[in-house]
Amino acid sequence: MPSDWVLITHDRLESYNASQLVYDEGAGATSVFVGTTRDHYNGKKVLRLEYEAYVPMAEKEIRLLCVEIRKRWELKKLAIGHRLGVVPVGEASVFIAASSVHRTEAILAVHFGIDRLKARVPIWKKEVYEDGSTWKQNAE
Amino acid sequence: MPSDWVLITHDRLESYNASQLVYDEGAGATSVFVGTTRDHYNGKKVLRLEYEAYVPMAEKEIRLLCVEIRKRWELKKLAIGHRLGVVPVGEASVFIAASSVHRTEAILAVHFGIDRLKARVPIWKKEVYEDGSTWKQNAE
Amino acid sequence: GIPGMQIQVLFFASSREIAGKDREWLELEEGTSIEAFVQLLFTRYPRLAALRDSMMVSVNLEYASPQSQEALRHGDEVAIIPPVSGG
Amino acid sequence: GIPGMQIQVLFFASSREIAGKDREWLELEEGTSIEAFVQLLFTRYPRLAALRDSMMVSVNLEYASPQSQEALRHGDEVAIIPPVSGG
Repeated sequence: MPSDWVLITHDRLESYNASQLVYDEGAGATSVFVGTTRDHYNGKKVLRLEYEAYVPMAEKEIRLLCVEIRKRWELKKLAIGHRLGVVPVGEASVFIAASSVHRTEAILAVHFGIDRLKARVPIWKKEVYEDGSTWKQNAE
Repeated sequence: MPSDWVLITHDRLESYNASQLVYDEGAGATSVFVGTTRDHYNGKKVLRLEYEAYVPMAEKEIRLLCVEIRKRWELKKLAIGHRLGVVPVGEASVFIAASSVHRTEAILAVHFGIDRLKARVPIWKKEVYEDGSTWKQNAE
Repeated sequence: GIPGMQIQVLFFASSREIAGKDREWLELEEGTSIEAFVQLLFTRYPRLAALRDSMMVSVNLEYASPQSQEALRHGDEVAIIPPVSGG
Repeated sequence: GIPGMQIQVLFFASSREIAGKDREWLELEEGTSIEAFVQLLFTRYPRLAALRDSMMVSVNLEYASPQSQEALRHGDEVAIIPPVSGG
């Protein structure tokens, strides 16, 4: 089983080139999803998001997710990064990247991966507005 | 209707940062697909791919594809680039990037986009092996 | 007295703000179930009960139902997991 | 004689290699259909007929069926489109 690149960090995810992390000479396809802080949530202007995690469990759940993804799709490489702490508007909070021989595997793996990560991994996001803040609940 | 970024070029696509091309403060999600030349096709070692296009029609078809994608999914920005000429192993021949408020739109738009591009846009790929070459036919 | 056991509970996100702390050690009777432990936390921090229908718990990094009858053991690390919102 | 019209045909990929050129102008009878034009090309370049069941054509950048009965017009640009393989 190839090893997967997993990182939970307080640093900027922009330091990492997600496509390069999953580069493989045998791959014809690379799929990347990046989640960023957007400027509005529910019609309110957002100043920033603040993420916290149950770090050891989040790492374990992301590793399990990698195993689950690889059971479903034949991939070359797989990388998942999540940022914690304050994430200003326009900066990335999460990315998932996968490479595969053909395109379908990488695309479906990334789609499934971000859905499962949002549903299962113990990470929480607080939305900070000009007039207060609220803990978000993933429901999309 | 926001304008889409479309490019058919003989230059390296690595000069472009696909995520940045679709950056939008209002977007919470960015999805990118990159197709690269892999080192083997049908079990044979590949030296390079050579792409040619019916350029004005390929540009027109990609523009139509952008319109079709935007009819189906609410996107912030959309970018499609395709390289022509020799593409060595490991380098990108195509990318599609989309940004949207929520993740599903960008992910499905990119998936649909690469499928349709491969099915409809008049671009052809020749696989060059050590012992000859063949024109590929998309069938995946 | 009844022999006791030490359980560490971790609070995150809204549960952390309600508890006013991110972790504490509690002494429980041997054999206390996950459900009984969660009820005890609702008594200790009444506003936590607002999470009753949406929260999960974990025991030693494994998800568990807050209604689980499974017994906790000395040294277990239990986390209160409000609805997650990563990504 | 019958009034003629000039049609430009473009060849790509395998059809370009078969024709040995990437474009040429051909003179046709007025009212020649797309299908008749394609048949003429198969006569002119017999190996092109290998693409009969897989190729498309385009007329002025619009896809058309090689079996179309639509008439070509003077100055039309017709392209032979072997199975595409972009991406």
